[in-house]
Amino acid sequence: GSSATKESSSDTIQTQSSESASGDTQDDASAIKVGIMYIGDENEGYTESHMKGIQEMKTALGLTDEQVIEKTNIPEDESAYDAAVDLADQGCNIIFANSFGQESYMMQAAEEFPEVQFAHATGYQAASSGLSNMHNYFTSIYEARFVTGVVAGLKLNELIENGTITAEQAKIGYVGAFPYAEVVSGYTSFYLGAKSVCPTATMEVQYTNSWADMSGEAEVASQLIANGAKLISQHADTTGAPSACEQAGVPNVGYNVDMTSVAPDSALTSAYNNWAPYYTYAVKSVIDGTKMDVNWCQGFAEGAVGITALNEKVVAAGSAEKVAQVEAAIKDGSLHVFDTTTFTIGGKSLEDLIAEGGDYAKYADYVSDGYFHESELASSPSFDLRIDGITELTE
Amino acid sequence: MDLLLTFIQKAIGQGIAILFGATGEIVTEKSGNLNLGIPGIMYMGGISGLMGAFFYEKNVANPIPLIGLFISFLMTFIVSALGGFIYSFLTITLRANQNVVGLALTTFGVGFGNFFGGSISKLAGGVGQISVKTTAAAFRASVPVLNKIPIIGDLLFSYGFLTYLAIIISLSMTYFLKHTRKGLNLRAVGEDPATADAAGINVTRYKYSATVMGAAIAGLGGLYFVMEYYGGTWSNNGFGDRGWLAIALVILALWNPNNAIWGSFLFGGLYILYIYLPGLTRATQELCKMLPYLVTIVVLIISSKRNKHESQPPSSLGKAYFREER
Amino acid sequence: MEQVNAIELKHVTKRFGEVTANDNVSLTLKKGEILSILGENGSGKTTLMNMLSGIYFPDEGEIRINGNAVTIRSPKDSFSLGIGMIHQHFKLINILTAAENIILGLPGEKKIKMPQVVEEINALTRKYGFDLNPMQKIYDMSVSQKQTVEIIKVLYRGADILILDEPTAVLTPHETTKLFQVLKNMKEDGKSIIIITHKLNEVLELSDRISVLRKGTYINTVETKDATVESLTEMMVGEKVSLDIKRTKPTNQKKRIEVCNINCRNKEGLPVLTDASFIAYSGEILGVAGISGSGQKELLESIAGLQKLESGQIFYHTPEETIEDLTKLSADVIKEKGVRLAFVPEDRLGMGLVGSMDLTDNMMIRSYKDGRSFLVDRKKPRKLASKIVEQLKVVTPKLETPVRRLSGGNVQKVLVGREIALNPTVLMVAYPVRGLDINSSYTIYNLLNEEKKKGHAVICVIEDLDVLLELCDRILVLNSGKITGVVDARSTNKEELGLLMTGTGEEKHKDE
Amino acid sequence: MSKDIVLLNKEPFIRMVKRDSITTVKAWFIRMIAVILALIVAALVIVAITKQNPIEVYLGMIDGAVGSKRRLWVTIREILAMLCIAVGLTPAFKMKFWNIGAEGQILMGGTAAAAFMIYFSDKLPSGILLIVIIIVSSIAGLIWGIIPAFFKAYFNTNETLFTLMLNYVAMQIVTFCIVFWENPTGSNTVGIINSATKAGWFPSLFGNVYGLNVVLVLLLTTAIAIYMKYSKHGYEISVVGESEFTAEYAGINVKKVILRTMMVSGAICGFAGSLIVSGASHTISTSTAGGRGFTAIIVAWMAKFNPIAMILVSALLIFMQQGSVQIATQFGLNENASDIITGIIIFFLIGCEFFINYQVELRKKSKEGK
Ligand SMILES: Nc1ncnc2c1ncn2[C@@H]1O[C@H](COP(=O)(O)OP(=O)(O)OP(=O)(O)O)[C@@H](O)[C@H]1O
Ligand SMILES: Nc1ncnc2c1ncn2[C@@H]1O[C@H](COP(=O)(O)OP(=O)(O)OP(=O)(O)O)[C@@H](O)[C@H]1O
Ligand SMILES: [Mg+2]
Ligand SMILES: [Mg+2]
Repeated sequence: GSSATKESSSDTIQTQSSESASGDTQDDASAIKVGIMYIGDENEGYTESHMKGIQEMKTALGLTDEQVIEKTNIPEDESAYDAAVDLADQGCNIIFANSFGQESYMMQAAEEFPEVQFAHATGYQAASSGLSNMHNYFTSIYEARFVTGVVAGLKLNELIENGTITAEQAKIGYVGAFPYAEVVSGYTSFYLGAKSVCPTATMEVQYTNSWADMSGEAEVASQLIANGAKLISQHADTTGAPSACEQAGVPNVGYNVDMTSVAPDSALTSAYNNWAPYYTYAVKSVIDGTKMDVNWCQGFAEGAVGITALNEKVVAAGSAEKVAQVEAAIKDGSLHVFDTTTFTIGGKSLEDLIAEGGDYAKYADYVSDGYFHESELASSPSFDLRIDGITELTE
Repeated sequence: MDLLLTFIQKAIGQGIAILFGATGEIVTEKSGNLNLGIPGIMYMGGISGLMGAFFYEKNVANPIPLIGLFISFLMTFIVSALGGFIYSFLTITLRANQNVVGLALTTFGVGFGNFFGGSISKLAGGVGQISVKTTAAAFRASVPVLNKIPIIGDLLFSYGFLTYLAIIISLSMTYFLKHTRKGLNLRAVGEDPATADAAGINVTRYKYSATVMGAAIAGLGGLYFVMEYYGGTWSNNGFGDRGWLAIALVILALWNPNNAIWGSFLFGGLYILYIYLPGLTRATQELCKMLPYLVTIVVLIISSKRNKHESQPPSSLGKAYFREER
Repeated sequence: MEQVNAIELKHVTKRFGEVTANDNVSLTLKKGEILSILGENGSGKTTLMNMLSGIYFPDEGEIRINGNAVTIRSPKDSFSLGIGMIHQHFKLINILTAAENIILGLPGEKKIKMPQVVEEINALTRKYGFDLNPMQKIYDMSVSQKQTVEIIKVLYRGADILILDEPTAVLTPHETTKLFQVLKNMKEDGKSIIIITHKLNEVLELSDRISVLRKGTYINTVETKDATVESLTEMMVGEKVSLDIKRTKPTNQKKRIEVCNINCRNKEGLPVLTDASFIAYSGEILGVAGISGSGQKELLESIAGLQKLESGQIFYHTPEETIEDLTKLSADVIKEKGVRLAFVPEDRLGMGLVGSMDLTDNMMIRSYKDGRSFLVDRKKPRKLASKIVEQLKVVTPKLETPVRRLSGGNVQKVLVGREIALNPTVLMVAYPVRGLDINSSYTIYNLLNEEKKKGHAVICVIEDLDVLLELCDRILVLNSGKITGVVDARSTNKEELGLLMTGTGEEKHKDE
Repeated sequence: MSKDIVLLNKEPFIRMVKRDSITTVKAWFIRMIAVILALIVAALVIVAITKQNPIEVYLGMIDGAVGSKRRLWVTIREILAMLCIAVGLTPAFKMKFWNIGAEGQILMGGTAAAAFMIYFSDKLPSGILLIVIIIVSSIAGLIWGIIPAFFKAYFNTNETLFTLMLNYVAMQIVTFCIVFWENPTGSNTVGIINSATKAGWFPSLFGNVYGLNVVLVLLLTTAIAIYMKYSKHGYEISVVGESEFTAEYAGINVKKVILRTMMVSGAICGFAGSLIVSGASHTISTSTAGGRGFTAIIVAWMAKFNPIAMILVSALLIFMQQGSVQIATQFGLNENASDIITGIIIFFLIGCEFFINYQVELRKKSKEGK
């Protein structure tokens, strides 16, 4: 294996990474080809994090530049299919795609190339597709969001303690992209984190109807602040919200990237995904010829999610300790983010509602042992319940 | 109350970028050039101002806000003027079709903005990591003392200098067009270049100056957006379709920069209204986002029914001029 | 001290592609004289003058102004040499006021001091005897007012050499007289003047000397006192031509067009025709006289179905003696009814023809709808085009040339030729010889006479009263949209027509 | 005479003289030179901003656009869509109706196509469904075209801005519809419509998925070429475009022609919507039109409305676009770089028309005696 990697490393910038990784590469690692198509490019936080993951995978498995073909800015239409089959045509053994809307096109390609593995992030149809070469993957980002929620809650507590706001005024504003499970699960976990330390916290959610509308996110943040929000968080991809918060002097929690560069005096921390574990795992499975998970979802324990460095200038005292404690609890399984005792829906517990039947019956599979088993049945988030304490401003 | 105040503030904030664009386009159109490249030029202006500030802050240990401000302002001015120059060269000297050149320039300009936006993003260490804090703070600095007055301070004095500059430029452009010889000559060029030519006006020079100047002014809209509105960062396509709205505003304003001022605030307000109207669903929000466009259409129709000589576009708008042509 | 000339052109040549518009032309304008330049359409008069005004740049030759050799690269250079040109087509900005037009492009203080400008303009108008409101917008002005603005514009710039290109083409006789008085005043004032016109009587009346161009070359210069209409025409054309209109007696007259009490308004909502009624007969030429803007255009357009009527009726009496009601029918419906109406509008390239299309496609304007086919037939129109080119001696490089490139006279021939080819029972023509040289004018008059002889009804608007009196059988006079009389052309005279045209109410109307 | 005389002895340094005519060969030669110059300038830009070897970059583009059979067909598919829209714009532009609303007309056509695919897949047999889809998408585009035409005809409303604004209105309508069609709820993605049944999809023709696209678009192009050049309607359009007064004089019902022409133009653009939705993407989103409506204006214009030239120009632009995907992958040059390069090429191509129409004359030293 090492000889192959050395050969190919001669003409590229890849030198140091291939060398460092040459230790545990399999013999046929040099024969493999990996393709990935991104919804955006390096200028967009979500895609950038995937790119980092791919880069780390390359390093870890000692792949050369030629072995990884990256396609950027692939929209969620026939171009996704074109890109996927083009990657397959070029001899890729495994092909990744990172955006929700590309899933059906991936499946179309997967059907055409049964010998190639197709893995799709955020999607949910692999299991039901009947295609053995179709896979879904995602991270347990809700865990990281819960932790950032804790940081936010502590900040609210600080504001209450120093008399800036009253306990009743502890309102969080949340800038969401679209009202589906991925976002709902995200903001709920964030809220539960905040509430776990600041019990009076409430939250308002406003949607931008876009994944990356910088101005829209900034405007929604401003509106939430004008509406009384004392802290802002987001599940959308740009720095719009933090930038508006910086101007208004409102603490905020970001997503994907460290926001301290645009909001040095107001950003607390951000939740982020680390895709390297999955990409390494998936590509290694192909190299080894082992079977890949149809659904893959991992969190803190495996290093697939995390939070960026706390902005000491802004976070409440003692945040770091509390964060360490919560992270540990999540890792060892003693803390479940969607603990059904921590929230109610219309004043009732989720278990009660399920028992009542009706619309809630479908959640029966997810709830056991006192918590909602997020991302366990499928890799993509499935928690889409609207719990008490959170108001969606968009109806 | 807070909501209303924020709404007005933000409407103005949204409006100013459009106002720069519209004022620049009015000046341009007064010379008979319909520059559909303005949306692209605004991207070019935005990114070059940001780049100027970025490299300044990156290479200097203790950046001085005013210098950063000056550099970025100058960069924007030069690069957007350059965009205007490309347009002018092609349409005035080479007499190419204005619509095609404009559209191509918009493609080029948006590509230019996003390309370099991406590049400096990379240099800065990743997405959202561009920050020209020092310079942006200078752009965002509001009027001291006065901004502390409750309500009035928020409403009138909470903006950076570009906001006031936009209004000053619009007011002085109106004055320029109405009361000065050069303004009169410019209007003549836009109405009928052959006549202006026969009157001894250097048509080419006027067309060039107005178009280049108009582009430079419009480019400031991009700078405003990047610096004052976003606080010194970049997002690809982050400027959206505001450049097109700026062109629409020209008509709404009946080619009078003074009208563009309130028009831009109206557009700004309509642009974000959906966020402030309570009780909207996602679907109705989307309908609400149509408002700026629908309002433009309605105004277009109304103004076309009122067939006043003075509210018509410059009559040579869109046509190339060649002295020896008949 | 030797007397220097105001302008000396030496061996000037100007080409446009294949066309040599001026070929080695040398010409002199003395100080303080009025020089007429004569020539057929397309003989290069305008081109020559445009080289003095900086619109064109000569390919070869030398220009001397006041004895000094100069290079004129732009109108600005021309101004600074004291040359002022009043162009064949007005160069005024419609939405600006007279004063704004006058100071256009001039240096001066950055801010315009309008009251001061107005005072200066008033001083000029008083000096030369003009009548002008400097604050009036051009779009509100009549043709003669616009021309006044043009002249003042030149004077305001301090020009002492004036060039007027066909200034009288659109003026009434009365206005022409006024203009000539002004020009004479200027000459007294020491100014040198060049005037281009096709009206030979004006030439003889006004100028000191006359220069003649033919097909781009300089022919000769004569003293006015030695010249006659015949000698000048011969110089222009290069051969003797007879300038008679052979008017025949109308025969077998029948009602053709009957107009009853029509009213209509213009775009601004002002009435342009009031209760107009008349009858046009077959086999006669009915002339329409009136100062410009009295409703001539609207009268013809109403009949042609191009003008919205407020009230009134228009009937067409067919040769088969049936009656068609044309009231409120549009042009296409009239045509579909089989009414053979031909119309040569005033605006040749803006209405009668499409400038950018070639001769063939322009022929089709009237006939493209013929036949059931979805596709057009270009064979017949092409044949027609070449027939017209041949019969009317249209000067054109080829049939595929866009008509915009043809000279005014040739454009008019193409247009009239096409309309006559419709074999119409009613032919309406507006200003058929405006801007045409004398030779082409007579060609057109003869065509009209031939139509009349064929027994068709001809209605023509002509501004030249002499021609009206010579050409027409009856003359209808319009004054401010009202028909003030229909007189017999053989028994009336210019004075009577002039009275009918102006009437007593005229001044009042103008002031409103 | 007190006036000071200005002596001007300098002849202008360069002068433009209109050419009478130019041979086709010479004209194409000039265009060729323009393309080559553009490629050289673009190469300099590439070197300046990316330090890549421009030849390799260009080879990468070629590979990306036509490097495999599949890529070739994708490129052809995109050329066809572009051509279709440019053809659709032609009648409007010939009439001097500045329809920059193709984007919206495509979106409306696409939306109609998607709606019928969604709601009628089980109600109509697939052949009929396809025909219905083509018809309704054309009608949707037609409606989007006739609205500004109506106001232009009756109120002389500026159509450039009207159509531009309608683009955004259409965009919002699409977003609005997506709220109802998205799957799963809230995700903003419609996904492949009828992926199992393929109802409403363009069927394969001659063994090629895009065979029908080729046939339909080429038929349409031919039809419009004939329509414009040889039909009475085409003649009317030219006359109205040149002068409304002449048109009225010629007995042309100008309002009718404006409405009819925009119906044709809008309908073709609407059909392009179904070409994209039913014939390629099988989904609907706000990027369904993807700026094609604007690019097509450049295509139609640069081709001077000549259908053959339109094929060439759209091929060139699409080639750049498809090639850029590859160079982004290969050289890490992001796609925006291709916008810059495309912009440069267009600038040169537009600019070179000047040298086809005019001759530049430098100052002649020999004459001018003084
Ligand atoms: N802009 C132009 N481009 C090309 N050729 C021109 C242009 N202007 C004039 N010509 C050519 O120059 C010749 C002279 O035209 P010019 O306008 O000087 O004639 P003219 O004597 O003024 O005629 P008229 O009595 O009808 O006014 C014409 O034959 C025409 O071919
Ligand atoms: N742009 C042009 N290109 C080519 N030839 C032209 C052009 N303009 C004018 N000409 C030529 O110039 C000649 C005369 O043109 P011009 O329009 O000056 O005639 P004209 O008699 O003065 O018309 P009018 O009196 O109506 O102004 C024509 O023979 C025509 O071929
Ligand atoms: Mg002339
Ligand atoms: Mg002439």
